[in-house]
Amino acid sequence: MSLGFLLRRLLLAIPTLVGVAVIVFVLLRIVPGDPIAMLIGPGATPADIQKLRELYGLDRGLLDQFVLYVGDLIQGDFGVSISLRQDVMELVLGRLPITLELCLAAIVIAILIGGTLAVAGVYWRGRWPEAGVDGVSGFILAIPDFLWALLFILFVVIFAFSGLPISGRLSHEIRFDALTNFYLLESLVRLRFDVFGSVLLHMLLPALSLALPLSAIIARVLKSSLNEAMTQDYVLLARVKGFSRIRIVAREALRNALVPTVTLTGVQFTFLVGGTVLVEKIFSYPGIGNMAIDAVINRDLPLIQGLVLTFAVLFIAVNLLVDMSYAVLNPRMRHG
Amino acid sequence: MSAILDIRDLHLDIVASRRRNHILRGVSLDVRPGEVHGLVGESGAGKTMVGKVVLGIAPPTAQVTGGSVRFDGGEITHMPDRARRSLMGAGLALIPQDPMTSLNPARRIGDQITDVLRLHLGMGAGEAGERALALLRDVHIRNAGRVVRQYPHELSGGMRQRVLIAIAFACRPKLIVADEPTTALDVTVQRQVLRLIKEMQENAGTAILFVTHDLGVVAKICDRVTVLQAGRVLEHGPARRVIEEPEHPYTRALMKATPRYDRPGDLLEPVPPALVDELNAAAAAYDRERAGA
Amino acid sequence: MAELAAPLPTWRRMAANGRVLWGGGFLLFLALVALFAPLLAPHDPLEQDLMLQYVPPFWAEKAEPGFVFGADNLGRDILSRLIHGSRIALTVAIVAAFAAGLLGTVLGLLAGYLGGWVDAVISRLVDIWMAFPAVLLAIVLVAVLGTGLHSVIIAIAVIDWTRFCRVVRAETMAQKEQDYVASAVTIGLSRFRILVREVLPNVVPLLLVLLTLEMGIAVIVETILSYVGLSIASDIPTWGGMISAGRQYVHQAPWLLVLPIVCVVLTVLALNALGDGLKDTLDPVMRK
Amino acid sequence: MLEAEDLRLSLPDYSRKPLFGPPPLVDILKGVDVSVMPGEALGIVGESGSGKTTLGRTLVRLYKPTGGRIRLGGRDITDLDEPALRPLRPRFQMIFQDPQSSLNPRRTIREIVAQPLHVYGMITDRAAARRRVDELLERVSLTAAHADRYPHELSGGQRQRVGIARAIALEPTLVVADEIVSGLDVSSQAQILALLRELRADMGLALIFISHDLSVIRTVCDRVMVMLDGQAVESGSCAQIFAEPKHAYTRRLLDAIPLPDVDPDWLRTASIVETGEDLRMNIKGSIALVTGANRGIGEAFVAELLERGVAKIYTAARDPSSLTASEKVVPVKLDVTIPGEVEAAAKQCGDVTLLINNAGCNFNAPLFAEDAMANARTEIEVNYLGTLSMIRAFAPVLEANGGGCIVNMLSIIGRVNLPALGSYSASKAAEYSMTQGVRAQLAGQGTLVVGVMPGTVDTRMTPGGETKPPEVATAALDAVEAGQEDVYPGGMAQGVSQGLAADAKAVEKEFAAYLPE
Repeated sequence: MSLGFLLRRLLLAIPTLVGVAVIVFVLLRIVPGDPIAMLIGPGATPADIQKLRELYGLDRGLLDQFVLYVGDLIQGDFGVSISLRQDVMELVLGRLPITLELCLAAIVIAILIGGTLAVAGVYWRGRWPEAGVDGVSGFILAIPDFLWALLFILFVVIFAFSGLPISGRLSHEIRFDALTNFYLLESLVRLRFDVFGSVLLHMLLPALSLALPLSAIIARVLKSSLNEAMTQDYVLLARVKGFSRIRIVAREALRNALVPTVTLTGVQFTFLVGGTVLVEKIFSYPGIGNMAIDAVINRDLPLIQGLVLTFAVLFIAVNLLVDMSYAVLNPRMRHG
Repeated sequence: MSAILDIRDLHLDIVASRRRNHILRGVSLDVRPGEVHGLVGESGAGKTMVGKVVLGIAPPTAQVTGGSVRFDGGEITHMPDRARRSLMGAGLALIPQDPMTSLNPARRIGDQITDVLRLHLGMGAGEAGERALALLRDVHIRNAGRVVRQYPHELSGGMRQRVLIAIAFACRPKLIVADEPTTALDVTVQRQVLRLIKEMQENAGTAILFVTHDLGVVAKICDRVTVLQAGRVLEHGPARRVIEEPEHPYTRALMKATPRYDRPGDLLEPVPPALVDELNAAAAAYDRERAGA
Repeated sequence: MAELAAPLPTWRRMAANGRVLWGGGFLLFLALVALFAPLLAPHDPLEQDLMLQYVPPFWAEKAEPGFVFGADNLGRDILSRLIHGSRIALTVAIVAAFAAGLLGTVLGLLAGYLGGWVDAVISRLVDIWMAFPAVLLAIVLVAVLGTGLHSVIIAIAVIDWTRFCRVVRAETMAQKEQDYVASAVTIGLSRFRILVREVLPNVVPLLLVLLTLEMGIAVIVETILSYVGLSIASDIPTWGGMISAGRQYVHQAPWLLVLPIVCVVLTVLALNALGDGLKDTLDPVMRK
Repeated sequence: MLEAEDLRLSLPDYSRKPLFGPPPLVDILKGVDVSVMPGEALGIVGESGSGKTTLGRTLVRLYKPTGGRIRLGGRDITDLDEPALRPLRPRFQMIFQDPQSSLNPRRTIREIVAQPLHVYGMITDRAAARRRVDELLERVSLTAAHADRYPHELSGGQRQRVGIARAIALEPTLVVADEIVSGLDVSSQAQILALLRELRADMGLALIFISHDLSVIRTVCDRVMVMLDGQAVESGSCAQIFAEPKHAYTRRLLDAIPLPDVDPDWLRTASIVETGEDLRMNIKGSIALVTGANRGIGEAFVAELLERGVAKIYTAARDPSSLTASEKVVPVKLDVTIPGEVEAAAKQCGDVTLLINNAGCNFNAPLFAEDAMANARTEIEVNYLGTLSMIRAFAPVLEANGGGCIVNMLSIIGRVNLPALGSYSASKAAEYSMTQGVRAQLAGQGTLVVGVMPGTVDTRMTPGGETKPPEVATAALDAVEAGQEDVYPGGMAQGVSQGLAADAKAVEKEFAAYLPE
């Protein structure tokens, strides 16, 4: 892997981030409706309103506001949330671990389900399991994450399945004085298996909702690239060498099929992260996605800004990881 | 001397979306131990399919509808997969057509040679590694020690074909199917590779079924030749006889259609359409007769 | 080989493809339902009758005749609301997908065909767009623009043009390398004419497939926006709005949630099937 | 008719793009002359990578050359833009290698053939268009029944006929045909070649026929040009070139063609070892030692090596104080004529994979100069013995490091004596001969041995020389990466080497004119 390649990708991320910041600024300054008006009761005097406008810098010209905004961003200052009256950076960083843990759980589930389906489909090529895999993945794919979330809730409600929680992150009966917001990790380190189990259980349905559509995509892409790889000349040669089918799939085809799969999974993973916005809301899961919807409804400009930028950084990081994984998978990328 | 490969009256159809195409119409040929047997024909003649049937890698849409393929005395036409796998490598091997796509891009050259040694000859990693180096030296790769650590994309086309030849000869098979092994190469490299194949073949005493469309290549490397057209054998015999005094009008026509720089006076004569029509009609008549029978 | 039989014309291959048939058939059915909604709906979708609150659908014991799928928390007829909801879903699907497709295709064609700085600028723009969480951006956009059909359509087009742009750019670049483009140059066609007359027709099949898939996405995004209460005015029935209400009353009347979800899923399934079917029938012109 | 002079084309190589700035350029065409008379058929032959296809496309101005001129019927079309070219296009047409890709899959054969006619307004009404297309199809032995088919419904030979019909629709005077029979069976190939001959006779077409197959070229062409690595190594009438090829490469190409004659010797006489190509190495990440690094070409080598991402360079000179150290540059004190220092260097630089023998001396004197004997002794001492002792010391080092590469800085006047520098010439000739021997000896251990033979280089030794030091370094390192064994940087060196291959005696006579004053 050439360091230059990575460095170039990193540098390219900078203008992307700047672009995101500019668009967020423009978008949020043309909001009709005064966020300040929502912030205070009907009894406030014009002087009070004016004071608040000055506090949030909303009384200046657009250009001044932009300069101020960029300057703040560079210093890592995202401002103060209007609705929650806390530092945005603190708020977001506080909740981010919750969403990160959820997304990681989701991608693990998605890879497990998708990978199993794909390999099964390729191994039993041309027989009924393959058609079954195609049908199942097509069906899963047609239902977006938030509908899965609702369907799971429906399922739990109809069958009165009380064992599966459908809201929150940790059972109210458990007391856990966390040092960080990485409950899953922290409970493991501190050997609080009651906490670990409860967090995992609360995470199950939201993570599954997020994972299912991605798992279907992984199943499809991996299966078709495996099938494609299985028609290559080097696979033919491996057959002539006398290797068994399972060994050919594993040794010859899999690694070559992973490159397109990883590319697509990377892009789709960002959609999964974006999906937390609704899924967390539906399951009252206290991550940054949930926070985002409230921020929009409350027209909490600084908070929206902070959250959108956080998501953008997250997405760019995922894409960088994907780029790096190419080098591991494809020897041709290691030089040059 | 009994043949190492004996194909008798082989019939094969391709069945795709309810249509049945006859590809091989009663092909018979035999390859004797230690000879290079040319199987020559134009595209669509079915020559590649013969090689695939021998190796057991015909596509799933292909159906053998008659005849037999015997290898080293044993019937292998409808051999089950598992039994065939033990035959591959050690008994039968392939030199493929396209060196650019026939090596796995994600695996080192060394691993792609040692895996077959370990599978069939039961060698350990160290022994197989040594043997791979020796094989690469046999195919006149000068820097074998470095090449085993490289990936296919780091080698030129000619080098890759040398590696593939090394793989084919790795387990000293009795028969190698060479499927247009030099078609994808430049002429200067082609000559080197042809010589290499001949040298390896003579040293190991291996028989080769050499599939090609090029009468020039046949003339240079083959001991005997079978000419195929529309899935039927038109003529066969010693290479010198077929090249110098072709019996069948089609073979003669092919010779006349082949351009040669040393005879600028000769005008190229395309294969007469009437002859092609006649042969196709004969093939169709054969199909009808067989369907009726 | 003997003379090849002429392959079936494209439309015949489509008609023979099962996925095209069921996807297209279902969409045609949906379009007719939407078109004749006022005639087909047994009740006024807005008519409230608290006597009918939570009437269950026909399979339950306490079902009310005339209310096949029951009634909601305000006693409105579910079936009528579903029928009327199809109008918004289809309108958004068609208009938004075409808007996104037009924007993305034009930019993608230009980027892929012209290359150079045009490509650099457009590609950078796509990168920036891809760095936004789509759902959140849609919600923010509608919040900014104000609710309404227009806002929903604009939001979807503004967000999803990148899907078209990326794919069309890549395909255009691939087509540009084909020799038929070089040969068009040698017979004197102008740059613009080559793009429109030679390259574009070869991109169209892919575009049709993308468009179909995008319509499915538009249906989903509209549902999401309705669900968070940011789509259309609340007095117009939408599937997303019904899902949102269903979530609220899920403990009292679970079927309120089931039925609109089924509608959304069926529509998306049909669109995906049509897209996949088109991919199979339009693609194999010759790429062997 | 069509004339091209010193045609050059460089394309950016994106695989070697640096972190910032534009990607480096690769020379595809390195100064090619082409000329075709009206009605004449010129064959261009070469193997893959020779630049023959690029040349064809440049001649019809699908590419804009980066150097040289193209004239069509006396008019300079090198710099014309597309709209200005358009009125001229009907006069020179092209048939492409792959008819699958060159016919728009979404148009019928009729539309494809009629298109050029419409563009140039050569037909007015539909009936006339129909007639003309039918006529053209008949001309290439297709029937009207093919006209309403799509390209993918035809066979390869039939598609190629459509390509021909379209090319002749505008009644051009020149057609460039690029490998148009390479994908076809011999029987279709013979038909297409026959058709091409007929068309030439009927229409008085001039033809540029590009192919990898000399046999095919012989059946179609009057003249032939042989290309190798972006240059024409030989050109002349078919009769002459096929009878007595002058250039070694042309001979090699001819010998490699398998004629359909049974000939057991043909295989036996083939070379079995590949040429240097398989020994090529990547400069990036390698560890180099450059002797004579404090001057002219040596400095250029160091700069170019750093540019290409070398991991470390030992810069050697008699006086290391003239060298500057940096993170990647390690100065070494080394006089190649002192055995002890050479041995010490081999110990100190045990990780070298690329040895560049650049140190040399030149007294710039003829053989009969006053100090000639002393000068000659020193020149042999440094140029021959010094280089040999370096190679003897470093060969085991290179072998231990996986083969590696040796670059010897020779000179073109080592190949033919320049009397004004007679003594230096002779020392370089000795070094040249030694390079060949070393190459043979070290091939077995996987070491590539590159001989660099520039003309005059603009250094302190020969100020105002034709070639600049960085050009020499670039050419030498390109050769290392391409596995090329001999390299001749600069026009003079190339001219001389081609001259030597063609007629060595003539070059000697030419050089004899440069007597010392």
